[in-house]
Amino acid sequence: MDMDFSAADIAFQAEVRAFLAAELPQRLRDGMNGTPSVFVEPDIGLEWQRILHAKGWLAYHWPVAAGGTGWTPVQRYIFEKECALADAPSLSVLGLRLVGPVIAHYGTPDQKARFLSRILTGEDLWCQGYSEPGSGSDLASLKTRAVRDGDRYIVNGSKIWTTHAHYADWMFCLARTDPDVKPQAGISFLLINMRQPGVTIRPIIGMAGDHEVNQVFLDDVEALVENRIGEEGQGWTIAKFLLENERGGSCAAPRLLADLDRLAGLAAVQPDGAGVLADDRDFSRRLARLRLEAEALETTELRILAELAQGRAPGPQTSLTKLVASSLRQHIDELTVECFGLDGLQLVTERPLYGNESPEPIGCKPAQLAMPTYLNSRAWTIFGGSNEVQKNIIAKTVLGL
Amino acid sequence: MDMDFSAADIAFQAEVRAFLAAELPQRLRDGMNGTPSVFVEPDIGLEWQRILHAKGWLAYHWPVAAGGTGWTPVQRYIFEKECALADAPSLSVLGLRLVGPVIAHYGTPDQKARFLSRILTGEDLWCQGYSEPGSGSDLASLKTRAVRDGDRYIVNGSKIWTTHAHYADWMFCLARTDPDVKPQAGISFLLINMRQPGVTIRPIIGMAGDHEVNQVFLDDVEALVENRIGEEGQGWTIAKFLLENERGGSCAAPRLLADLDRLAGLAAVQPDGAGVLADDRDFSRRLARLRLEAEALETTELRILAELAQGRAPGPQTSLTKLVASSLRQHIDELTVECFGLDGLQLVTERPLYGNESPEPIGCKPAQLAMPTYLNSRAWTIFGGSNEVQKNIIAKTVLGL
Amino acid sequence: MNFDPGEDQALLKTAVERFVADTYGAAPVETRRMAQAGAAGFGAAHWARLAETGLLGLAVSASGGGLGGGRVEVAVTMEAIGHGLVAEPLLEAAIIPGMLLDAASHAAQQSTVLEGLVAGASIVVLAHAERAARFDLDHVDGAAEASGTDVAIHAGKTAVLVGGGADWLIVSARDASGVTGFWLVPAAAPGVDRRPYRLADGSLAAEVTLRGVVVPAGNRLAVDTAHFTAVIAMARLAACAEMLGLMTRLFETTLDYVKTRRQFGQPLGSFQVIQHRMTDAYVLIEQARSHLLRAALAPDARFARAAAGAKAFIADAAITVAHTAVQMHGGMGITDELLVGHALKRIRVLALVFGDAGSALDDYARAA
Amino acid sequence: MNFDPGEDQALLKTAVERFVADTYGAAPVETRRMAQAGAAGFGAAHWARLAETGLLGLAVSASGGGLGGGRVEVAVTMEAIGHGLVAEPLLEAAIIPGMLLDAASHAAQQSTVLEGLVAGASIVVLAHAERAARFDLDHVDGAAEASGTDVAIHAGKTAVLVGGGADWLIVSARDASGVTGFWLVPAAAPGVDRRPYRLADGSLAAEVTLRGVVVPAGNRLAVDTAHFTAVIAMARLAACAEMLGLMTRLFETTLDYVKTRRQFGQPLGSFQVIQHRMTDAYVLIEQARSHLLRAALAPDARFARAAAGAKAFIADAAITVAHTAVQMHGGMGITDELLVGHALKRIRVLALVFGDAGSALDDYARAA
Repeated sequence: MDMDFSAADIAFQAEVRAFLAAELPQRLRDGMNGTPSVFVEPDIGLEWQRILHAKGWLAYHWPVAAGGTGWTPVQRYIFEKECALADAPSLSVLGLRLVGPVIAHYGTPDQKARFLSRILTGEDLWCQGYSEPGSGSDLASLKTRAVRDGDRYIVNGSKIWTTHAHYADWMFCLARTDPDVKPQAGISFLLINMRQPGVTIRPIIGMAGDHEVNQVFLDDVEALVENRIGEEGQGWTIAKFLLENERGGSCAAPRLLADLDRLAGLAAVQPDGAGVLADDRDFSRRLARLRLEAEALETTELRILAELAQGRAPGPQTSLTKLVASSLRQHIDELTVECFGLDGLQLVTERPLYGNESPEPIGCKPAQLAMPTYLNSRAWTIFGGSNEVQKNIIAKTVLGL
Repeated sequence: MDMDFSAADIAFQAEVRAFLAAELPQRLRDGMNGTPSVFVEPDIGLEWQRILHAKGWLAYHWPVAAGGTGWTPVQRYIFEKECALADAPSLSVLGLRLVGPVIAHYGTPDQKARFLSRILTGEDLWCQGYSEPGSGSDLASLKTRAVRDGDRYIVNGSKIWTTHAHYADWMFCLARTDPDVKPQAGISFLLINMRQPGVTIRPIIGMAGDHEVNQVFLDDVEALVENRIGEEGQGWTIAKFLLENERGGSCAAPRLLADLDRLAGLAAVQPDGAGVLADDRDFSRRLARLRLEAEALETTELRILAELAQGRAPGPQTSLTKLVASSLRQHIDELTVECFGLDGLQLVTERPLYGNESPEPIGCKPAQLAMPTYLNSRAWTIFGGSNEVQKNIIAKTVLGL
Repeated sequence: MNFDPGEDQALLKTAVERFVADTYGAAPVETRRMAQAGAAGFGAAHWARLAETGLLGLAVSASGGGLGGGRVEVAVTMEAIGHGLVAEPLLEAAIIPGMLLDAASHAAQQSTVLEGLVAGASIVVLAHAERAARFDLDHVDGAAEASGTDVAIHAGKTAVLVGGGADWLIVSARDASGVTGFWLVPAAAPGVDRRPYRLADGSLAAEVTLRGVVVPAGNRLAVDTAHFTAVIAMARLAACAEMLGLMTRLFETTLDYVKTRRQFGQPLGSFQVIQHRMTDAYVLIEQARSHLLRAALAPDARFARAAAGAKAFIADAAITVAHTAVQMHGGMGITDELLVGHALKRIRVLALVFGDAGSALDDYARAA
Repeated sequence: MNFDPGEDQALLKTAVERFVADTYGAAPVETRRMAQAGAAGFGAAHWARLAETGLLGLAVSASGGGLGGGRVEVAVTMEAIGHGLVAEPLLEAAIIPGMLLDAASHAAQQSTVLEGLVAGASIVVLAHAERAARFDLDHVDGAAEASGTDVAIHAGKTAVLVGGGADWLIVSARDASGVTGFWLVPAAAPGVDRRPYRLADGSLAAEVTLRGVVVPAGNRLAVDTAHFTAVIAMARLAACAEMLGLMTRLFETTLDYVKTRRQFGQPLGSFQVIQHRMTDAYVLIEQARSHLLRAALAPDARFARAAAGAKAFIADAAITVAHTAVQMHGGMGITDELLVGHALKRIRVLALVFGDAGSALDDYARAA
C-alpha cells in the first residue's frame, strides 16, 4: 500500500506547477479569490480558458479525437488539485464538461464541426435547460414541449436555475417531443440558440445579491432539427450519459484544505481580547475538526482515484464525496464568518469584489467576502442533488435499503 | 405573566421540604444516588414507599376515593421536584402509577378491595405484560392468547422487557381473548398471579450488568375471570387509559439540573494538568450548553403545568419533554463519564453500589457510578416510545404532516 | 404561575401586530426592500407611525415620555416585530438609546434628545463596539480627555448599528480615571468621520472614527456599569425575542411549503426525514420560547445571567432553524425573493451583536 | 498510489481472520465472556495460539524475534481483531510492550522478557498513566531514585491496561535529572501494590502503587522521548484500527438487523429516517477508514500528527456509530446479549486511552 504518486505523475505535477506559476496571472487568481459565488464571471473565466486552450489543456474531459488531452484519472486529479491550490478560476462546466462530451459522443460530424471548437475558443457560451419550475430534479415530469414543424421544432416552456443564461449563446435543452409515450421515452435533447425572439431571461438574485441563475421562458422558440443531438426520443439516454460523465473522480478536498489554511492564518491575526483568535481553544478545536474532515475527504478522493486508475468503477462513492464536501464547504464558510467577528456581518451587493474598482472593505478584504460566500454556499447542499437525495442514493445503491 | 408559585403552593413546598428533611433517611438518599439503573431495588424503594404511605402521600396519582391526596397538578409537580432534589428513591410506577389507577377506575368493588391497599402497603409488587418479542410497541400485533375455561383463562405466550418481573407478585397483562375480531377488539386486560407454575422468568442483563428487565414465558398459566379488569375485549380501551394516565405533567428537569450541579462540582476537583477540569473552556462550555437545555426544559415543563393548572389539555407537548429529557439525560451521563478521565472507564458488575458492602471505587464513588449509569441511560431514547416514535407523533399530531 | 400575556400586554401585542399587518402584511419582502432603500436604511413613514403609536418609547419610563414597558413588554413587542420581518430598528434606535438616555434625562439637552427619539424626530444610536474588543463588551480603548468644561473624545467604533443615518451617537470611552462612560455626540460634529455600510440584514451600519471630538462635559450620560449591564441584558432579551419571532415565521412558512410542494409525486412533508427535521425545528422553537420567557420573568438579580443564557441558546437555535428553512425550500430558499433568506440574514446579525453565542455562553457560565 | 494490501499484508490478514474465525467466529459474545473470565482477563488458550502464529511479535523487529511488522501490518491486524470482537489484548500486551522492549533488547534481561512476551509466556504491560495527568501523556510524577547500582521507584499508576494479570510492568518515572525513563519491574516485586479492576470492556486493568520498589539500574529501557512518542503514535494507530474493525462489525450487524426486523408491518430499513441514519454511519466509517489509511501511509515525519488526528476523528466517529447501532437495535441493543453492547464498551475504552479525542485533537492542532 502507498499513497504516493508515480515518478511520471510527479513529473507531470511539476510541469503543471511550472505552467501555473508562469502563465496564471495574479489578476485571475485575485478574481477567483474575490468571487463569493460558485461560478466566476466570464471576464475572469474566459481569459483563463484562452490560456489553457493555447496550452492544449482545456478539454481534458474530452476524447482525444475531439481535442482532449488523453490524461489518466490521476493526471486529471493532479491538474485540478494544482489549479485549486494556485487559485485558478473555476472553469465553466456547462460547455466543457457537460455539453462538449455529449456532442463529441452523440453529435454528427457537422454538429461537432460547428460547435466543439467554438466551446474551446469561448466564442459560444452555454447554459443548461434541465430543471423546470415545480419539477426540481425529477426529469420524468418535464413539461417543456417541442413540436415538429418541418425542419425545426417549436419549443414552449420554462426552465429554471439556469446558470449564466444571461451570458449564454446556446442552451442544451431537454424537451418533450412526444407526449403520448411513457414519460422517459418522449424526451429529446435540443440545442437552442439563445439569441432569438421568444427567449426571455428573468434573473434570480441570490441571498447575497449575486446574479448567477435565471428563469428562462421559451415562447414559440425555434430549435432546428439539425441541432437535435441523437435521435428524437433519445434525450433521456443522453441526459444519463451527461450525468455519468459529470461524475468520475472528485477533487474537492485540496481547495477546502487550502481554505482552512487561509482561515487559520486569518485567525492568527484577528484580535480577541488580549490575544488573537487562534489562541481560543474552542475556535482552534473547531478548526482542527474541520481540517480532519477535509483530510479524510482528501484520502477518500484518492481512494476513489486509485479505483479509477485501476479501471474499476468509482460507484456511488461520488455521492459520498458530494455529501461530505458540501457540508464541509458550508461549515468552513460559517466558521470564516465567525472568524471576523462583527466585521463578518458586512454585506456589499456591488460586484465584482475584485479589481481596482471593487468596494473598500470594512476591516480586511477576506472579511468582506465572508458573508456573501457563506450565504451563497447554502446552495451546495441543494443543487446537483440535495444532501437528502444523496443519502437516498447511498441508502438504496450502497446499503441496499 | 409570572413564573411564581402561589403563596399556598409555596407553603406546600415548605411542608414537603420539612417532611423530606425529617423523614427521608440518608441511607435511602445514598441508595438512590448509588443506583446506576433506572429503577431502584425494592430494598430501597419499599422502605421509602412505607414512609410515604404512613404520611398519606403515596397514592398521589389516585382518585381521592381510592386513597389519593387530591393534589393539584402544581402540588404534584412540587412534590416530585422536591423529592428529586432531596435524592428520594424513585417510586415504582408499575403498581402506583399504572395498574393502581386502572383498578381504581375500571375495577369492581371486590377487585379494588383485594388489590389497591396491597399496592400501597407494598405487599404486592407488580409488573407489566405489554411488550412481546417481535412486536415492540405495536400492540395490535399482540400474540399472547387467553382461552376461557370456566371461571378462568388459560394464558399462553411470552412477554418481554418486563421490569422487575423477578420481584413481582402480579402481572397486569394484555392477552388476546378473541382471535376472530379485528386486532384491537379481541384484547383483554388480565391480572395474573406470578407465583404459579407455568410462569418462567428469564433475566435479561443490561450492558452494565444490571438485572432490571426480563422475558416472561407464560405456559398454560391461569388467570381467574374475576381478575379480569373491565369486560372481555375491553383491553385496548384500558391500555389507552393507562397510557394517557401515564402522561400529564412532566417533572424531569429538576433532577437533570441537580445532576448538572453535581457534575460541575466534580469537575471543579478533577485534576487536569496544572489546574482542574472546570477551568477547561471546552468542558465548561459543553456543561453550560447542557444546563441551558435543561433550564429550557424546566420552563417548558412549567408551561405545560400552567396549562394543566388552568384545566387545559397538555397535548403532545409530553412527546416534546420526553424527547428533550431523554437526550439530555444521555448527554449528561456521557459528559459525566468524560469528567472522570480514565477513572470513568471502570465498570463493576457487583450490585448494589451503595451500602457498607458495596465495592470500593477506583478514584471516587461517582467515578464508579459513571460508566454503568451512562450505559443504562442508552435506554432512555428507546423505551416508552423511542425518539423516532416521539418525532413521528409530533410530526403527525402537532405539525399535521 | 401564568404564561399568558396580561391585559395590557395583549393590547400592546395587538397594536404591534396591527402595525405589522398594515405595513408589512401584504408583501413583507418588497416592503422590507423598499424601506431599507431609504436614506437611513429603514422606512421613514414606518418610523413616524411607530412614533405615533408610542412604540419608540417602549422602554422609556413614563416620566421620560415613554410607555414604561418592562421586559415582558419588550419581549412581546419584539417577537411581533421579528415575526413581521420589520426593517425598522426598534431595538437599535429606540430600546437601547431610549434606556441609556432615560437614565440620564435630568440633563436638559439629553431630555430634548430623548423627546426627539420618542417622537421619531431624531435617530440616536449606541457607538460602543471596537474591533479589538471582538465580543468583549467591557473592552473600550476609546478615550475622553477633559478640557475645561468640555471633553475631547478619541475613539474608533465599528459595527455601529443603524449608525449610517443617525443624528446622535452615544459613544463609549474611558475617562481620566479609566472608567467607561457614555457621551452624547452629534453625528455631524467636527472630527466625527462616519463611513456607512450595509450589514447582512440590509441595515445601514457605520464605522465611526472620532478624532478629538469636543462635546460639553455635561453630555456624559448618567450611565454606570450596572446600568449598562442592564441595558445590554435588555438588548439581548429584545434580540432573542426578535429572533424567536423570525424563527416562528420561518417555521410557519416552511411548514406550509412542505405541505404543498410536491416532489416525486408526493408532498415533501410526507417524507419521514423532512418530518423529523421539522420536528427538530419545532422542539428548538419551543425550547427557545421557554428561554425567552425565563429571561423575561426572572427575578431582577438573575436577569443578566438569564438573558446571557437565552442569547447563547437562541442564537444557535435560530441559525439552525433558518438553515433548515433554507434547505427545505430548495433552490427557492437561497434566492432573495422569499422571506426565508431575509430572515436568515437578520438572524445572523442578531445572533452576533451584544455578544455572540459563545461569549454569551461564557457570560452565562461565569455568572453561575 | 495503491490502497490494496500487498501480498504479505493479505497473507497476514488471512492469518488473523483465520484465528478469529476459529475462535470467535461461531459465538463471539459467549467466547468473549468466557475468555474474559480467565485469570488475566483474557483467554490463555487464545493467547497461546496467537503466540504460535507469531502475532504477539507483530510489532517486534525480526532481530528481536518478531514479525517486524510496520504500520500497515499493525493496521491490517488490529482491524481484523476489532472486527472479530477479540478479547485478547494484542494492543496492550503485545504491540506496546513489544515496541518498548525491542528498542532496549540489548540488555540481556530485557531480551529474555521480550522473548517471553513473543512466546506468550510472559505478560508485559505499560504502567504509565497517573490520575493527576488526566490525558497529558507527558505528565509523570513518578520518581526513580538512584541507589548504588539499583533504583528505587515511587509512583502511583492508574488504568494500567491488562495490568491485573501482568507478570512484568514497564513503569515510567522521572530520573534524578527530571527526564522520564521506563523501567522493567516484576509485578511481584516487593513494594508493588496492585489492585486489579474491570474496565467497561471487561478487561482486567489495575491501579498500581510502587513504594520504593528496587530494581537494578540496568532495568531502565533504552527508550527516550522520541521513541516513546513513536510508540504512542503506533498505539493510537492500533486503537484506531481496532475501532474501525468494531465500527464495521457494528455497521454490518445493524444493517442486517434493520433489513430483517419488521415494525408496524414493514422492515425497519424501509423507514427513511433509518436509511439516512445508516447512511450517516456509512459515511463516518468510510471517512474513518481514510484517516486510518492516511496515518498508516504517512511519511515518518508526519506520522505522529496523523495518528493523533486519526485518533481524534475515529474516537468520536466510533462512539457515534456505536450509539447508532444501539438505538437501531432498540431494546435488544442495550442488553449484554448482542455484540452491539460489547463493541460499544470496547470502543469507549479505546477512545479514551493514549489521549481522548479532545487531547488527541489538541496534539494534532499543535503539530500543524
